[in-house]
Amino acid sequence: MRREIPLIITFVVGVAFVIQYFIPHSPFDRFEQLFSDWFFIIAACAIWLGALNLMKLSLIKIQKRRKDWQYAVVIVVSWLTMAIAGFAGGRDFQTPGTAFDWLYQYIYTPLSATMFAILAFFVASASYRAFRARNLQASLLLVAGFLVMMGRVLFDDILFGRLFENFQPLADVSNFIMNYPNMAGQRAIMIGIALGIVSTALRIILGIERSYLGGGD
Amino acid sequence: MHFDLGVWIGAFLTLGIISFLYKDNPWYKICEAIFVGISAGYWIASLFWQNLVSKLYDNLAPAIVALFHGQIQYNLLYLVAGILGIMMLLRLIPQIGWISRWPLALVVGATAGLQFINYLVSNGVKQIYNTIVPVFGPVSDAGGIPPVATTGEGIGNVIILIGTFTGLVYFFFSKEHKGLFGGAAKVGTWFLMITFGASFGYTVMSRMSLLIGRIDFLVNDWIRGTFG
Amino acid sequence: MILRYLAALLLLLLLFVPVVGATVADEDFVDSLAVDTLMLARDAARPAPASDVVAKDTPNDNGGSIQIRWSPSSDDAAGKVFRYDVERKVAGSADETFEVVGSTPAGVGAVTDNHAKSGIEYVYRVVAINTMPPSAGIGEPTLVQSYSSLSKSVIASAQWFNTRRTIVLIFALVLGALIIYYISQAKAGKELFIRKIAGLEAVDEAVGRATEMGKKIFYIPGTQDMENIQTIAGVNILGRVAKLAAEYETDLDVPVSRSLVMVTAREIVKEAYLNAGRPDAFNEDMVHYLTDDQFGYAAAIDGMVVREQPATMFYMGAFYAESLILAETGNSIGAIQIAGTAMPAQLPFFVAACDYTLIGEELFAASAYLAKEPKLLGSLKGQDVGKGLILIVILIGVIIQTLGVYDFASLFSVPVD
Amino acid sequence: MGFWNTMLAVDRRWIFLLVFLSLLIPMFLGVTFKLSISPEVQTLYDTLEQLPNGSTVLMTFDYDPPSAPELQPMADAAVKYAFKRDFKLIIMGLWPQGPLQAEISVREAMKDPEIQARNLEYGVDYVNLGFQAGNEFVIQRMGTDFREAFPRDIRGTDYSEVPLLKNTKNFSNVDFVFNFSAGYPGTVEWVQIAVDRFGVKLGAGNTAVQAPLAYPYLGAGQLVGLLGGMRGGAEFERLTGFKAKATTFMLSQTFAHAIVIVFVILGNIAYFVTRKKEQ
Repeated sequence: MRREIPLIITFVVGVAFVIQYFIPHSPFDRFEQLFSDWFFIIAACAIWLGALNLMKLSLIKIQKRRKDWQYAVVIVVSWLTMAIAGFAGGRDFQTPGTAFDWLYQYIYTPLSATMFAILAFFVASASYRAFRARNLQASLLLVAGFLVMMGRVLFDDILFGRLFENFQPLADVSNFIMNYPNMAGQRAIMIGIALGIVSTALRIILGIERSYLGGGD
Repeated sequence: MHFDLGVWIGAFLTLGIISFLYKDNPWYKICEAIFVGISAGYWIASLFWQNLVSKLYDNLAPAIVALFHGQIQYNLLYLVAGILGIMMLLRLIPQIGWISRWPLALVVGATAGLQFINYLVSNGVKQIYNTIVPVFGPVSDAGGIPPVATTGEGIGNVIILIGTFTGLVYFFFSKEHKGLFGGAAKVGTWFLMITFGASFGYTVMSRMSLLIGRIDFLVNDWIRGTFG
Repeated sequence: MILRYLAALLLLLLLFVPVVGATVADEDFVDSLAVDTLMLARDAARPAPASDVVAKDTPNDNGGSIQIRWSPSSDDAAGKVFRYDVERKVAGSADETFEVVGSTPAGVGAVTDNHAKSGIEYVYRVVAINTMPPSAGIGEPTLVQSYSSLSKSVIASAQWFNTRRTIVLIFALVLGALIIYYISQAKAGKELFIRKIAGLEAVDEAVGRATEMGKKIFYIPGTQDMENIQTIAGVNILGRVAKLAAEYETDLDVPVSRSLVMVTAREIVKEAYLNAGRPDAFNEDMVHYLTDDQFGYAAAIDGMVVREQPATMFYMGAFYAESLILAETGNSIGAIQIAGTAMPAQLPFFVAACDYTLIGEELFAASAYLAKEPKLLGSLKGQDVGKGLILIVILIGVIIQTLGVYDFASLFSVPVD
Repeated sequence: MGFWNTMLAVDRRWIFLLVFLSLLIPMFLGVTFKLSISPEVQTLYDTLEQLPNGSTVLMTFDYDPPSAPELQPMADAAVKYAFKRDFKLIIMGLWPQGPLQAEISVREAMKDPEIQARNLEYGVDYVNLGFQAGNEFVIQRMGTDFREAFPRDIRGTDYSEVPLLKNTKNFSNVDFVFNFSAGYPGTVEWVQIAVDRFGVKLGAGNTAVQAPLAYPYLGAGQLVGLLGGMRGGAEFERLTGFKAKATTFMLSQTFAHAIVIVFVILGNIAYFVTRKKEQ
């Protein structure tokens, strides 16, 4: 029973969400929005499981004085600070001037912006390694990447801008690659993904792929 | 000299994260721990107010009030969502934790159903539609098909056709990549490589901008703001 | 041209009215001449009524909507129409008041009334309206209007099938039938050939290497939640990898960024350890939550990677910009990396930084491939036949389109609402 | 040959350092480029110019701090421009952190002495509706009634009690929508719902990664204009006359690109030279 009922739920809900697309009549017309809301509600409950897990592991680390336990203290303290500021702030917890907003502006923002920014370094080092003409395939990768990169910056303006009006050969080549060969590859990938998802979704709805439900007990 | 606590904290955290690029160190570890704690706290508070309160309470409470006045409203359905959420939390009690499979089954079922359709439409049928274009001409105008504007566009259309075709051949799983079929699959991989190269080259600029933003913060907000 | 004459005419009238000294606002003092002038002006400005008003239920919708079309007033082209108002009332009701439900500028002959109640019979009429500039006594521009005859009565209703989506239904049925057919074939014991997928062949070796080196395996099931099917594919593959890890007795670490994924992944890993005959080696905290935040999660993983130096890293699921942050850090410590995603924008980064990358469809085939269960493999065969059909459709389509005799592509258009 | 072998196995931290320097040094040079203006930026600006003073403009901030370096400069310029033209500004976000980014732009604009002199008042001249979860469904709801999607503004005031919103029921009361977008939900959703179903006039600012997805809508007229990435921001700054960060940063960006390109070339030479030697 512990496995059958979930399988039945998956089947019924899965089929219902496939056919709702074709049926404009109520109640099917409301399914998509309703699921979006329900999912957000379930996820908002579930996040407590994750947060408690994070706290549990951090506290164990501190208690057992494992390596780097001091940083676990930092995790616990900063989690509590942010969560308390958020809950105490009430509905308007994000209003400028609140404690939550201050933490957001001066701690959260620089951290996430910097983490995103170090991508610039990684893009540089990855392209140094990957853009190398080892064989035909790698050469195609290199040439396409190189040409598109050249067309994206001011090189046209610098190299040709003073000579000719509206002469942008690098940008033109770059656009051609983006619009045709790149588009072709993207389409093949996209159509393949559509087939893969259709097949995976069917396996899930039919209960053939059921490992996400775990074991029988 | 002008001291701004927020800016100094920002600079401390920014440099801490960047220091990781040299090697792992206590400074980075502190920043990482702060980041994990602060962001986990941020999301739990946000989801509480924006999902549980805004979506569950605000929809359900008026419906329940109306129920006491004898009206049955559509929004009473949110009660089910509330119950499913609580079922999820029952994970915390190991003996009845299995009940959390119900909401999970609902989420997985709905996702499978929705994405089956969404991808079939936007990644499947629409892409097929976009690919079916004349490569030149068209010969007759009986069908009212818009003509191919330039030779460049015609060549481009042929490239798209070949690339899409051979690319899809590459994805065949149940046929060995040998002979003509294997040749087509090989051409398909060439197109995939060009695609990867082009998308990669395309993003380099965008990523550089992000780093410029942080360097600007360090140079202008922090150093010039404090000392200059 | 005509507009200019009209304007001149109105201007003349305007000059004329004060000369006569009439005050229209105060009706008691209006002398007959002024009234006549005003009437004249009104008649001159009044447009001919719109005609042929047709109201019909909006097709393919959930009810509550009626489409109204009409032929424009014969004065429309001459610029004598300022706008059209569409009015409705309940058919046959004694109440003769009409309610405005929409309006359009001149030159437009269609409006959709989205506030009709399903099941109620309505009639519509269209009002052609022109403006008259302010004249003496009337401080504001006045409106002159003429009414069309009533439309036939109409009822808004909801439909049970959206005919514009028929092509999608055909695709869904054909692909579904193919996949189910080949699954049943496989179930019946028919041999199926599946070609080698390099990235998946390498899974064994990658797990084996971690065992030899005595180091951990990191498995990252994407950074999105369970409402993304790539995540579901990612956790399904996790089941296969976890079973291998259990058999090889290698440590597995699954840090996740969503709580629902944590719950699901735990079930899967537990089951895998059970199937491998090592339930005792399973520990719930092998699967642990870090933070929902995209970059907070990436920062934490980066730290874990350089500190714990895993021998093998898997990235299977949906990723955004964090893909390269993770994969470059994994690359820098020399881990074997196998990635798989259906996010086209992130594929190039995985290709650049990982040893093997499952591209799009391969991610969804992976769980079936690794499980080697006939039922699952059958679905791959079904997919392939579907792919073959699509290739044929595209080829035929391009030929017909190039010949130009018939717009074949239009069969595949799915109009937006 | 030693040099090329070293190049091939170069520690990636050297690359990091050079990228960092190539971005840093141009900031002190103070050189700016005279940028040519792309047509899609020009049309966006022209459309804004044609709006009468005092028009109602909705700005939707659909991004978060990590994407701010690309989008904040254009948002800053747009908010300043709106205030100078006395536009009634309604701010919202489909990303949780978007409306907070808008607050940064507003704060930045208030530093401008000319804008300060106008004594703009919250709730009368501009309002921030905050964030609402639900992605494209929020836009859908706004089509009927803004208040249904945003019962309260970011400060918790009831929609009906904000003076600026008294006469704003839905999109038909808005003259222009300006969307700053870093992904989903963003420009694509605004086009598909707000433009296609409710007929709003829409201009957009996108990250460089997102911009190509929006280009088809420009051609079809569903978007009046588009600012793509930092370069789009720089061009918009030049047109509005609020030259700020995007303009000064274009040089850094070009330098960094050059460094990457040089590295790729050197890497390939090293690869061929060392391979030849092995043979």
